[in-house]
Amino acid sequence: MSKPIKSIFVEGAIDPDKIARSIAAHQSKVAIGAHQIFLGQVRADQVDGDQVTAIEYTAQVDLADKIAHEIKEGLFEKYDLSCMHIYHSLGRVAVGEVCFFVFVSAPHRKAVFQALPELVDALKAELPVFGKECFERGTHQWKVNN
Amino acid sequence: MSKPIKSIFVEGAIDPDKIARSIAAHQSKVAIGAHQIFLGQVRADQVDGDQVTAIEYTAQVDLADKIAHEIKEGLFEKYDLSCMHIYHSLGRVAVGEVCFFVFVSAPHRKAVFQALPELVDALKAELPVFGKECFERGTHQWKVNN
Amino acid sequence: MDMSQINYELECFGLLTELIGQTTLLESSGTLTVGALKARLLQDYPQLIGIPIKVAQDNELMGDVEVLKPGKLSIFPPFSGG
Amino acid sequence: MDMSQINYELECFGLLTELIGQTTLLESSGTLTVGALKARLLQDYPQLIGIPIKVAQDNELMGDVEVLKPGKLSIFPPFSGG
Repeated sequence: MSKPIKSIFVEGAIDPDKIARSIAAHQSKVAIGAHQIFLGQVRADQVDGDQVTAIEYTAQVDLADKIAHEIKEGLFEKYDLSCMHIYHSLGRVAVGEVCFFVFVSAPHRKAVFQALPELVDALKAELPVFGKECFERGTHQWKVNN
Repeated sequence: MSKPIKSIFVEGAIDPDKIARSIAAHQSKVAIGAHQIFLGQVRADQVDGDQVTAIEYTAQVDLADKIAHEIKEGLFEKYDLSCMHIYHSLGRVAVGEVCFFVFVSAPHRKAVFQALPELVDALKAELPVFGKECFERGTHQWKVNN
Repeated sequence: MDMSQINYELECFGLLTELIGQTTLLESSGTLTVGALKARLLQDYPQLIGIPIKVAQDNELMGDVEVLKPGKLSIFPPFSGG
Repeated sequence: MDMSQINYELECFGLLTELIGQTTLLESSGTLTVGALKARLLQDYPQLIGIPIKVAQDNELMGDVEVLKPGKLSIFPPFSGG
């Protein structure tokens, strides 16, 4: 029987304390020498004199979880990694808050240097997640990834 | 008058809560879209059947602080970064604890992907910091960076 | 001539919820490939022009030449997570 | 012939604290370049052979051809932070 896939989604913003707990939980894994963490934070972008105040995220959760799992499996094959954790917000995340938390650990730093940007880029490109940028004046636009 | 250089050194291990506080302190910086964090954790390396239990760090603190500052200035010139923070332990850090915390933030992720590995590699190569690996049986060896 | 009518229940995401609706029913006189479904959508909703669409069924993204079984589908505009 | 004696006070780091000591006084009949200091150290402490040494004075790392002022110096084995 294969391991059930853990969901990457959390409701609302990701609390810095969650990140601290996640780091602390790795202190018993004594083969690890290097951690690297990526955090996406909602930026107060200006568009035509109006300003983003929050992003509302929706997703096809089951498919996103499955694809995230496949991307992780691929990177475990490719690099010598100890663990990988991915968390993405659903719902409303205000400017300045964290909406995306990706955590990669390995015995040596070269592996995390290579794997983390690759993981972040793949997740942004391949997960069915949709960001709606909400503006101060009540309008919105759909986020476009570069 | 130039800004005084902030010391990168902290006594003993770096607490995950310090990392959480550092992340939380950036939530008011709303031009930031991406953070990347590197953490060095003391690894339980095996050498000839004996095992590392801690690393004791010493440094030429003033020179290390000055060089770290110069490396940061160089990266601020080179990439579009919002902030950079560096913390390194002095004294004893046990296996599983964090001894090195490097935090880079930018409006966009590409800049942190490039700057963080470059910053970490430069700090490891250029700072007069010395790690003494202490073994279970009471012996020690001096750490060698690759 | 095959007179059996096929129903596709489409769940829309992101921008498509505004251009099409949260869900919509699409009837066809036979099974459709993903490519044919996209052509039908563009005909029914001309405002979709220029928007690259992806289609998933049974928790799998489908290529344009694959045939869709009757039933539920998810349709996606470009992804923008992170 | 210059009879003035120069004193260098060396502060050692890392492995060098075990091979030389925490600090040591080095006397010379004239100022030394960094390269000449390294040669003197290797002569006085043959166990240093094969260990690349760096020298700093007044909070600056010094190149081999630079001349050291009398007084305090820091001497380093390879760095191993992080």
